[in-house]
Amino acid sequence: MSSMEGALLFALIAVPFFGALVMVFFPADKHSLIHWYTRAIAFVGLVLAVYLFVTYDTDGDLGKYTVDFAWLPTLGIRYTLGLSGITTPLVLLNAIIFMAGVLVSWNVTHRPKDFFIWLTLLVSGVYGVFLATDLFFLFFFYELAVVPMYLLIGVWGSSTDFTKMEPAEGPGFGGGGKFDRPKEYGAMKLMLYLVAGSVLVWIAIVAVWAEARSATGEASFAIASLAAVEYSREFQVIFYPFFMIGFGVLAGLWPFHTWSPDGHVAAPTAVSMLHAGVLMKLGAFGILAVGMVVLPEGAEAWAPVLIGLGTVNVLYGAVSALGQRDLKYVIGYSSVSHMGYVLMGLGTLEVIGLNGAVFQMFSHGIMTGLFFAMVGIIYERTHLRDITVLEGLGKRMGVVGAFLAAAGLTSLGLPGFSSFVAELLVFIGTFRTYPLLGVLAVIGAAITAVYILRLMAKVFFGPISDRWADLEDAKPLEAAVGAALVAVLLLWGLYPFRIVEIIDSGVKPLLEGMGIA
Amino acid sequence: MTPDVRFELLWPEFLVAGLAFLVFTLDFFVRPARKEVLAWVSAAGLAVIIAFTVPFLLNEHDSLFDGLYRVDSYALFFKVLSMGIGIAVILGSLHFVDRRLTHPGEYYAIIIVSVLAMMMMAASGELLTAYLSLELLSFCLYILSGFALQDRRSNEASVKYVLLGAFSSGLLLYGIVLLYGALGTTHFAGMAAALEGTGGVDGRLLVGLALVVAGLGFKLAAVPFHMWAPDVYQGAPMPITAYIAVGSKAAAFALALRLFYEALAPAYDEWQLLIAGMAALTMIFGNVVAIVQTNVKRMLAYSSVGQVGFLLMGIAALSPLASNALMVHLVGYSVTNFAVFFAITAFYNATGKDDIPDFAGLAGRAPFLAAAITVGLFSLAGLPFLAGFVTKFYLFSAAAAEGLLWLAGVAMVASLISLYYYLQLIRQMYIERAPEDEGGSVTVATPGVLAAVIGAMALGTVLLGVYPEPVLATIREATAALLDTGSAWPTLGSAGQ
Amino acid sequence: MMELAWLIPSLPAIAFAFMVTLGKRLPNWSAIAATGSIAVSFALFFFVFADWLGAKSFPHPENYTFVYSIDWLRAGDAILTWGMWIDPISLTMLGLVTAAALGIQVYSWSYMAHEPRFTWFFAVHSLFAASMLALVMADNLLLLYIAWELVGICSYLLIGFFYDRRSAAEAAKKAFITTRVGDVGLLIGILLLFVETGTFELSTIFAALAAGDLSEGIVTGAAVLMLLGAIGKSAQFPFHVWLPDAMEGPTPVSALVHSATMVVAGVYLVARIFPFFEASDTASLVLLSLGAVTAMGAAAMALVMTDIKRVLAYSTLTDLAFMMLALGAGSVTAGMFHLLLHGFAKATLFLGAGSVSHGSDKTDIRDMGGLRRVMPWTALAFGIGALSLGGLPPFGGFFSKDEVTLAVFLIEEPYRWIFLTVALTVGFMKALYMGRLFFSVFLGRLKPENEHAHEAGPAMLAPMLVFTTLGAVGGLLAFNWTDGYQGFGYFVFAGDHQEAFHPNWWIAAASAALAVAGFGITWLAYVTGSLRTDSIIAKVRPVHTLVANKFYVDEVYQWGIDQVMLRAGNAVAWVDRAFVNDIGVNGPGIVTEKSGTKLRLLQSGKIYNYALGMVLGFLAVAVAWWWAL
Amino acid sequence: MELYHVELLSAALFALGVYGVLARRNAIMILMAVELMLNAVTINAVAYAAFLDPGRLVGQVITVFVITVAAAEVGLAMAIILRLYRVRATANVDEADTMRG
Amino acid sequence: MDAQAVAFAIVAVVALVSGVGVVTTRNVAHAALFLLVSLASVAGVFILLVAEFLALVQVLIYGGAVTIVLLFALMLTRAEEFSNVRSNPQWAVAAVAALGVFGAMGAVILNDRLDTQELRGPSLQELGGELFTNWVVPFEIASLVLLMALIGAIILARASDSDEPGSGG
Repeated sequence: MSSMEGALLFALIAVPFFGALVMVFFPADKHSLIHWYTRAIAFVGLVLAVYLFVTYDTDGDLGKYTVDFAWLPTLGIRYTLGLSGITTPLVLLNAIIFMAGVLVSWNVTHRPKDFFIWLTLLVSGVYGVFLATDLFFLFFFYELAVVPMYLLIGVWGSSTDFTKMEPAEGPGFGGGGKFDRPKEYGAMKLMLYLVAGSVLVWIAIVAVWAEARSATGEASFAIASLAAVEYSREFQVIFYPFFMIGFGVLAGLWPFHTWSPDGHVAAPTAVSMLHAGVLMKLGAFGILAVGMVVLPEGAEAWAPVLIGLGTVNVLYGAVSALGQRDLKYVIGYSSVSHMGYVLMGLGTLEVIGLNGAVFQMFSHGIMTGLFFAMVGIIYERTHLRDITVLEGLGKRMGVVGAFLAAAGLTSLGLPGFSSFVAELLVFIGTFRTYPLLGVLAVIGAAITAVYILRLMAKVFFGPISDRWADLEDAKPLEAAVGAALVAVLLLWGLYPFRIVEIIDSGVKPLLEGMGIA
Repeated sequence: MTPDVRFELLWPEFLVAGLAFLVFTLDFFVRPARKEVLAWVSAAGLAVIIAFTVPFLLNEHDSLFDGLYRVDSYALFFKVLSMGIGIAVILGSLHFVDRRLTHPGEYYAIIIVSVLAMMMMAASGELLTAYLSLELLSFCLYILSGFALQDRRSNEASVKYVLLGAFSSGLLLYGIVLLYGALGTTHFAGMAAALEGTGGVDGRLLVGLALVVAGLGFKLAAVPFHMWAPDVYQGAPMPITAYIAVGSKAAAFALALRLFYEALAPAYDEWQLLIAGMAALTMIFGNVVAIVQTNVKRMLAYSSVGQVGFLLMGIAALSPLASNALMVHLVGYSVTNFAVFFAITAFYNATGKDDIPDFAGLAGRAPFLAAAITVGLFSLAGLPFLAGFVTKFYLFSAAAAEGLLWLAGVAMVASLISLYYYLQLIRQMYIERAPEDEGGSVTVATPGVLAAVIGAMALGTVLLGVYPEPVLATIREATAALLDTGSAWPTLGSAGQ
Repeated sequence: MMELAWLIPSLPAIAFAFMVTLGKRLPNWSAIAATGSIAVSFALFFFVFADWLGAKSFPHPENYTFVYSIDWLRAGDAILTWGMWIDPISLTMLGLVTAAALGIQVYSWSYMAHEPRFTWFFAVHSLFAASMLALVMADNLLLLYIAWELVGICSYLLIGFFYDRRSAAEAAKKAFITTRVGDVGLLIGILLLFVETGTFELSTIFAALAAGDLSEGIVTGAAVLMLLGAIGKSAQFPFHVWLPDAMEGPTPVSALVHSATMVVAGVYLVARIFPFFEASDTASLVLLSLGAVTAMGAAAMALVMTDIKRVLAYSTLTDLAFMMLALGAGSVTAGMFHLLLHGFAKATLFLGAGSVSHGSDKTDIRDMGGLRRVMPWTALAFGIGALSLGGLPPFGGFFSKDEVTLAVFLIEEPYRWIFLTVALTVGFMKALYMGRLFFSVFLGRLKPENEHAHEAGPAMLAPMLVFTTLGAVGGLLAFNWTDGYQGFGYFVFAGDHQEAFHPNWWIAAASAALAVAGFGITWLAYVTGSLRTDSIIAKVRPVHTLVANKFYVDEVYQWGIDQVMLRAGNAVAWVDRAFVNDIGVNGPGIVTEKSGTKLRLLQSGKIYNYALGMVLGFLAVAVAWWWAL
Repeated sequence: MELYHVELLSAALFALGVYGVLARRNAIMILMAVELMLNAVTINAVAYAAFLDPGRLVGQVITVFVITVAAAEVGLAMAIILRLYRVRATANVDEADTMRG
Repeated sequence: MDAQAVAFAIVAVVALVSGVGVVTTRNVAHAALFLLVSLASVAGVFILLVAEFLALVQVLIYGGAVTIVLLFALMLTRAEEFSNVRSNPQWAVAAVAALGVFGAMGAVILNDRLDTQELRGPSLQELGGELFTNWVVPFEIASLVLLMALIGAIILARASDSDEPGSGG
């Protein structure tokens, strides 16, 4: 902890982590205290993240952003934290979504203490993954970020029972069939799937570590030193898929994506936000910051597969979203589709594509957070998420509708919102490497327009039924959250210079390290 | 015939034996209502002996009786661990004994004797001594598992345990004798030397080894020698289940590790794959069958069968790193399992139920117990901030470093499976609601002592997960001792590469 | 003043931001902010225009000027900038857009006065103006695309202004999605050019094109792909279906967005990237063909529609196709000129139509007639606009139509006569439907139920009359009036052929005659009643049905969406559940659990079975070793 | 009498014991079969001591301990089997199978 | 074939035959008696292997203690149940497995013949000295084992009032 920035990194993880531990001792019935306490934690994180983002030194030395502590020397494990151009926006993303998630969770009254403890722990895990530069700790935090999900969904989530839905009319809304999806199923599947992914990652980590140890005679889990080792091409080609698929599971890589819609649907609002908004990014981040960095040749060999699967993600997710009738499923599949752009960007192994991928992580995170926040409000007010039943809500919930529309427009790549810039960069990268897939990706964006507009037209437009006469629009707090998220989307949609500059400063050395740029 | 035997180095053993006799004797003088004094005496006695033993044997390094009995830091580590386990079990069973068992004096005394047996298993440097210690431990456990005299299941457990135990000791002894025939000695060091000397591999050696593996496998509960375990775990009184799961296993691994390290290391190539295969089979079988269990004890029994598979990796890899890993995993496993088992004991004490659905809504009825069980189960599944994460990571890395990456892969998949059934229990506790009738809404009270033990174990689980280095430093010392004596194995650390 | 050109789009944008954030608090200020900002922009346009005319040193022959450029984004080797590009084409558009936007906003003050979402209307209107202005001034394809999408979304929001009407919601959706399909092509084309040239800058791309750095395939490909975007936005066949439905929006929106300005963005885009069409005959031919098909089809549909705004919408389609024809024929001048005059005339007509439905609460022309008695000013304006668009001399529309026809006449063989025939036929049909519309609405007998209808107020009439005037006299712009200007042909041109207005008298005479004939026939049919339309329709019943059903294109699309897209969505969603999830994901879990159920049977509870297990285990080890050795 | 004769005898007895454990259902009979196995062990131990071990002692020592343990084992096992009989009125091990699966 | 071999053959056959009797008879008491015979023959083998002391121990402890404990147990329980005990259903598999065990061991024994030394046993003194010096720790452990067995047997077998056959909960 040589400098203030180092201390800030440390605090970024420690504040939510110890904050959660301290919360254990709070009286469980002091709801207001618990809410405000968690908000304070989130706010501290937000302040730190904003500070780090604003003052980030794109061409200075990164040494000042480090923490280093020998934790388990036998295996070469050190508790090291660092910040790079890639992680800076992601840390900010996490801080923003956490803050927003906590704020929209004002209505959590069922055991709020436990809820916020788990939520806060999860967030500290996410910070940890972004900041850790030691593979062990990266994995450690990765798991920490996954585990609380089970209870968060299982206890505070909601079940979907299509069999109980009113009969659908018109084409396009029978989608999904008669599938009973209790929240326990979603929670269990999500948990097992993500841990299954992390098992693959774990195998690869251990393999790389052992290989490096036998090559250099020195045990180390530091990503930098692992990356410095020259692994045989064969080894890289064998073990890169472990990283790619293992992390890819969390990123919603097709065909390992199905946990994501089910999980999102079952999860409570704040968890959906964090999960789709931040956690899925961990997967993509892992592929980038671990897989590609450590095993560059493997990454090159597998890049066509990654970008191909990413394209499948884009199209498959979008087309699947067309066939859904549950609001959250639409958004869940849209996340699958949008993560496809991230994966495509990663698969380009090209500077602009990678920039786009990272920016898309950020941008999709904010956007999907906004989505889930608004859908959560609708569900809270109507106790319905069935598109075929909801109609004309715009009359009563204009503000919610406006924010949902903003998220939807972001999602379909409307210029002015940051996703457009991100997707544009991904497209450029893809066109430079695999133009045909680029064309498919652009078409995917058009399909997105179809399902988003269908959703808007169904749910918010049209005549309103008497059933919703007393529907309440967004509360000021909720509206403020929505406005803040939209503002972020607009800010970097209209003028992305700074954030892309930061990302670029992280991507370039990464590619140089891989011997590509 | 044996000059200069430093008998004083056996003081700890003598003290423990003396403590056992003291408790036996005291039993006659303590009024039935105040039998818990015996538990306190036992626990305090063991604590005092630990306090005495550690400074007394620190840095001692000696082989008594020609290597028959070892006094080294490896043995010291397991002595302390055994006594610690003993203390935990004694305190953890205090209330259980009070409410559900007779003969408390004998109960505690037998536990102390079994602790002694465990201590000697880790210190044995010779097959027969090891066998006798093991048999002593087994005898104690046969008795203890049948200690709930009026309980059909407890009796069934002890019948199965004793008959299969006798059978397995027949196998083990035959194996020992065959090894004796093939190598001419039963001393570990001598065996290693003889193994190095022989060019070809004698058939008796292999059959003997197979029988020894079978006999030890029984003790370790490794597939396919594990079959007694679920039944005995389920039937035995709850604290004894914990004790069998933790203590007996720790001691058996202490013995097995020393045996494989000091005696059988030269034949590494012969048995590595065997042990690795057994490890894989064990972890898959244990975890897969655990999925379909409905009784908590039985589920945990299969889970601990699965855990044996992980631990066997440490033997299969056989490197200093792997030994460290095995030992640290053993420590983590002990602490974690105690946390879970004692929490379940507390639940059982209060409700008399031990089926998984009975735990519905426990988070509301007994948040502390639910939290402890959750911590323990998550640790067993290898989730971060808990002992299981670090120790598994260590263990799997060590296995991978010796070229057993495939085994590490199987182990990781097995831990994934284990997560599933652990989550089933967690789901009952946190997500399901307590049944309205049948006193489901009654809060589960945990007596102070038991709560303290559970708390300590859960805390230990967390501490080990957060900062394992101090424990590891100790373990490195202990392994170093193993390496010194196992000098017949010069190429350690590079095996398998 | 040219340095301040960036203010032109920025002012309405600021007004938009103001209204969205503070509009609810300051409702009275929103219309003022909107109109004020666009008024200032309009004023700025004159300064910029004057600057342009005065700047003798502007770099001929490239004929463009950068005014301002900032770094917008840097990633890797890509540096994306935002800048303004001022040239005659964009100046023409600037003038049209600012003028139309200002006039229509003034009109809306009164027309929209009773709408509860008045502020929202003005906000989106301002955003539309801002993005449309940015679109026409963009110096690079990316910025153009951004603005392009923004006008699209504004159009979506404005069509869906009455969002609680199901039809409006559907129309908005349809408009956005249809244009979006075209935009896919546009974006792909832009990206293709970026990959080839490494930049979005128009000047650099044109330089590369001129230098021959781009292969013919790329040029044609990029041109056709971007053309997809253009025909989407300009509602050319096969993307024309959205525009008539877009009339669900408030009438000022139809006037501004869906006739005068936004829909001509496609034409503008083609004019902007005209060098590509110059360089590629194939692309030009595609453009011509699409224009011809759309012109014929749309004109036919305009003849049979009965909703006043829908007739106007189809007439818009026809005119847009006419502009496309001109561009395809290689005459940017003609295209832009028609664009400008059509804009004025169509604004007049839409505002007139709005005034009619405002005053009479009717939209079906069969319910109208003789309205000139109650709405004389509207009738005057509408009449001049209709005559102008119908191509009757001396109104502006005649000049521009003539220019277009002339341009088509100059096409090289073998297509010359085909397209000339199309142009002349369409010219005739334009007169027909314009005559039909005007005569059946304003002339003839006033129906009793329409007697209460009233003339619009001054705020509505004033802009209408201004546009009427502009449309009527706009044809004069073709001529050389001042030193710096030298006529529209000198002002707006592409390639090297600046040209003055030089009518071909034969063509002019022919088209004038056709126009007169058209109006004459409709006079007979709708005013004197001596020509029975019913009997004509009866004679061509199948054709009429086909046309009245809009050639069943909507049905085909609907079928495609319902039966193909949504079925695909359902199918994929089902596959995702049934296969990927239930087999791929749950499968391993079920297998594991099943094997657990089977394996537990081994655990029989009987001691001798357990012992057998141990012995078998031992034997397995022994046998394995036996094999190994 | 060669060593392998004795070894074969031992192996045969051991196999018989194994068979007994595997094939019988009465707990006491299983116990007796185990005794046969232990006898096989002692025969082998004594034979190795006599034929192979230069010190000739270890095998005999083993035998002493094995016999001791065997005796103790019988005693303890009998007590437990008695208990089984008391609670279930049978000594058949396959009737004590409430715990399985 | 010398006398020693003949003697060995006899005791071996007796040991095996009675061993077969132990594992096949249906009567527990008969099995116990067969076991006694088998143990005695093993004692004979010990004598042939020059381990007279062990033979004595064998007869005394096994022949005495073990058998008596067994018969005592039989007397305690109602013997009629014990007179007709069938083998369990898996006896055929068991036979194959046992044959397998014997086969494996026999193959090893016959395959790897070990070099043997002159047949001779240690003196009783030597054995005693060894037991109480080098093997004192195991000896102590063994005594603890016995003690545990004793205590365990007392605890587990001691009848209490509620202990009727089949009364367990």
